[in-house]
Amino acid sequence: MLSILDFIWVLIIGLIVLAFIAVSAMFLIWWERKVSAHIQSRLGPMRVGWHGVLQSVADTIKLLLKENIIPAGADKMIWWLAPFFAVVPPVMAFVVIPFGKNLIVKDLNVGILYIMAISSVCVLGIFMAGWGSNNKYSLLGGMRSAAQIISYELPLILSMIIVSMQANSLSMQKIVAAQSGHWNILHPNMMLAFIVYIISATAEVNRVPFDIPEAESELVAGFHTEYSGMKFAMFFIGEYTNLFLISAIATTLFFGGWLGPILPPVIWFLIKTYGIVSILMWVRWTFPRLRVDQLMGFAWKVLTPVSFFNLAITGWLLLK
Amino acid sequence: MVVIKMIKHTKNFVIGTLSLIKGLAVTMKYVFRPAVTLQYPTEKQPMSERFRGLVGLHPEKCIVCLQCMKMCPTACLAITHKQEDKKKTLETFKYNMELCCFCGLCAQVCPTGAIIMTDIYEISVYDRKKLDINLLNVKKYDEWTHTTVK
Amino acid sequence: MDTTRTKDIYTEEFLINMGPQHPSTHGVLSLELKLDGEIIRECTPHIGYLHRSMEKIAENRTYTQFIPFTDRIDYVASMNNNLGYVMAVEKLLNLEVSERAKYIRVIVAELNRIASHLIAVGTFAQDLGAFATPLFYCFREREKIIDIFDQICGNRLTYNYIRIGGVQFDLPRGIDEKIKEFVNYMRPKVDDYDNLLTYNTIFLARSKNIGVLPKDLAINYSVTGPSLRASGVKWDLRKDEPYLVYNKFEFDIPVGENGDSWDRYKIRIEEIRQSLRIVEQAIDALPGGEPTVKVGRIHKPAPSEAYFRTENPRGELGFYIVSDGSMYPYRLKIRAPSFSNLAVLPELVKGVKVADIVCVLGSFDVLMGEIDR
Amino acid sequence: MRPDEISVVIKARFPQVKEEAGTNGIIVPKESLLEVAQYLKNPPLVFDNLHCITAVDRKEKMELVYILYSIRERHGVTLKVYLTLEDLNVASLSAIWKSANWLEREVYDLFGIIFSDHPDLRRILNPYDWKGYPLRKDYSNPELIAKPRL
Repeated sequence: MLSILDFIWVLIIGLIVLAFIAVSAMFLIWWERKVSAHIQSRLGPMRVGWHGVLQSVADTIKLLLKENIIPAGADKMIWWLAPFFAVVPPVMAFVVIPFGKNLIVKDLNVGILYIMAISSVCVLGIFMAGWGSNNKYSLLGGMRSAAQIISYELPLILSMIIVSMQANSLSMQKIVAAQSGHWNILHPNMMLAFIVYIISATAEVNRVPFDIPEAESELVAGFHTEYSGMKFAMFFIGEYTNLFLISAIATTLFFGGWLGPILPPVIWFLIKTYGIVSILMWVRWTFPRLRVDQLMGFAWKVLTPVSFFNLAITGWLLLK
Repeated sequence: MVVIKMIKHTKNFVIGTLSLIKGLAVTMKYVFRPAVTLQYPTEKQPMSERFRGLVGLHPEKCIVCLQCMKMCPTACLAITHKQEDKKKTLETFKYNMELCCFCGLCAQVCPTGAIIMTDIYEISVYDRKKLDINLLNVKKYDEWTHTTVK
Repeated sequence: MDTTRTKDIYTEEFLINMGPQHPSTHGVLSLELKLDGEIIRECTPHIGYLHRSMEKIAENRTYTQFIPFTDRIDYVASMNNNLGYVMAVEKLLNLEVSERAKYIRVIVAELNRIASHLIAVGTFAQDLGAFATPLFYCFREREKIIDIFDQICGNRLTYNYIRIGGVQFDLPRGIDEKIKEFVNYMRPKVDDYDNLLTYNTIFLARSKNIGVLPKDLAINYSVTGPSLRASGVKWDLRKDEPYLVYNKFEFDIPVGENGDSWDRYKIRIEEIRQSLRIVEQAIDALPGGEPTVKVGRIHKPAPSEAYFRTENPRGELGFYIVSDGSMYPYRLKIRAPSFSNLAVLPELVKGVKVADIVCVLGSFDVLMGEIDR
Repeated sequence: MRPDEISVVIKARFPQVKEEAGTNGIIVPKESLLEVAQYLKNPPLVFDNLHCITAVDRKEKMELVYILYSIRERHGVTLKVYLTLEDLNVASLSAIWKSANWLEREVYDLFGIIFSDHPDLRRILNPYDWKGYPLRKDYSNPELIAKPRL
């Protein structure tokens, strides 16, 4: 039974997290632009604010003011709903992400399961956008995305299961608590699980080298070719929220979450998460993109067997 | 056979991973190098001495030989003149910037150096009429930005 | 089987127009693709969106006046175009230029070849999804070449530098140091590209054995330049029909093995290295003297015809000029390398994936300005 | 082989071909073009590379120019076919050299020479619904602005 006090607590934390997500997505967009610029011997945004910190704010205002163009022949209902489906699931997943000891919206006892369930909904938004746009490139992008995300769901879930087996719980806080001795990443089997996780998670959020649903050089912009203005911005925000989310999950599952000496837990959590985000950005701006069949082959022929193997090893280690 | 295959695959895997790490090292190297770009409208690269921007004119040097007009591949120069005895004087010297391809043939062909190539390269205007420039007007390029002094 | 059911469920080929507005068709090329899922069944290129009727323009321009137009045929290798045209006119006029002019021409042509190959490499990587980083690196290096050209001839893209009888200006003072500095700067950068791209396992997976162009087919389609050499044909006009002073320099002709996209890319990387060697040797051996032979502004060649071809970064650029004795060419035909190179594309992309057509097209490094003229 | 040696070889095989005065070109009668082309493709001459096809409008006649090279034997030859303005049909070489496909389409597009047996004779540079053949000397179009000849 949820008491009134509990409800208010959830509401407050929820609002804080929501505000944080919005700010974080904007910060990440700026950060990505800066990282890419410095990798490419450029400076990146420099005009709005100190080193262009407020560039994302300016961009958001610009996108809000832009004309909303609906392509003729679009499936309007689906076309309108798609951006929401792209933004809402990653935001919902934040419910169970522990930012600190008590800084969690709701520590569900099925936390990991909840995240897996919610993150699978993302594909729906992308596929709806691809279908609703009535554009052949978008359709190809949507199709690719559906195939890709479903393939990578498997190794992703398998690698997450290993962590919950170790912690003997599905709750995120308990997983963090189980790492109070030493972080999960220090076990060799967990290390392998982390590598599988981070590869499949990159594929889940459609980032280079797995960005085939967008595939700028082949499909123009894939599923969001026809979107403009704020709808496009919503896809953008969804993408960066997703990026933050996968890094936050990686932190929680493998790097001890908010655990850490001296500094407050939230700071530790953010340091670790942004560290992983930065590494993903570094990878993005270095590698070429895989082809669609190579991508699927990699998921089914390499990652999935490796995860099963890892699962068996972990089970054996636990029962030993 | 299987062992050889396995060794080969492992070798390929290791080489592949190493190649990815090498790539990451290259990009990381440049993160710590200074940027090579300029903050364009505030910082500008000086143009070289021979730079060919908009066409300029020293009307006092012009002897109305019409060589530039004949040489221009796009016919963007139009000159009219008065003939008094044997002396020719300029009446108008129109320069249609829209057609100009900045080849510099007019400046090269000019026997007295009356036609020059200026250093103006920011040449977009809001009104198409402004592209038709009267080269005899002394203040013709006042609203355009110069980067270097020639 | 119930026939009505099979009538409901059937697959259909999917017609997609790639271009003329598409990020990786390198300009305004339109490819009409028939897709079966992701697999290409048929590809029909439609060209001509950038047709500026250069050949008709030439009939109304004097020989000198047409040089600025040659800049715009292949706008990333303007020097090489100037060179090809001017050499053809000089052949028509039986004009021999001074030794210094020849060396200067070699230097600028090779520098421009490097600049052009840098764009080819960068855009090819971009086509394979290495988003922007290799492209920016290539443009960073290209910028140094453009700065050198800016000092030599005064423009940054359309140079109009090589003239009938020599070059427009002599090299400015101190430029040889700058060019040497560039050569030393460029060498380690090429190794960086090797580390970042050439041997990257994803890059290899994407481009190896994609769009294999066999030797015979390449020759039959009159494919020239790096794309021909990638198919294993050791044919480079700079060695086989040396013009200017190319026979005085030591350089190798890189030759590919399979003729796949990766080979075509690799040949360009190697050619950058070879061009750097040529530039270095040419700067060291630069003779003194006048860079320009004194010729009039108006040329009136005797009624005759001349065909001259030079090794452009994209292949063999030929100019066929017919003169009728007047100051205007009677007929000028531009044999553009990309035109023939693109013609082979439909053969190579049958049965590959959509992602690969971008790879094959990028590896040929076609340039629409040259195809449409 | 030098151009004069090549023309001797061709003339020995085909007595109907002539050398063009003033150039190295070899004039091939329209009827025997296909036959000559087939001969040139195979040993001993091995012209494996049809480099360029173009046409020249001589007002009283059309001159079709084929520039051939041999990468294996390292020599070249220029074939010419004279066409009368009344009969602008000629055999297509696209069955022998595949590069002829697009090159012949270009000549058709710009000069209106019909290549019989061409697999896909459409316009290539001009729009598909274009009227007229722009590189002919008598071509006129109200939108065509000639450069003023001074």
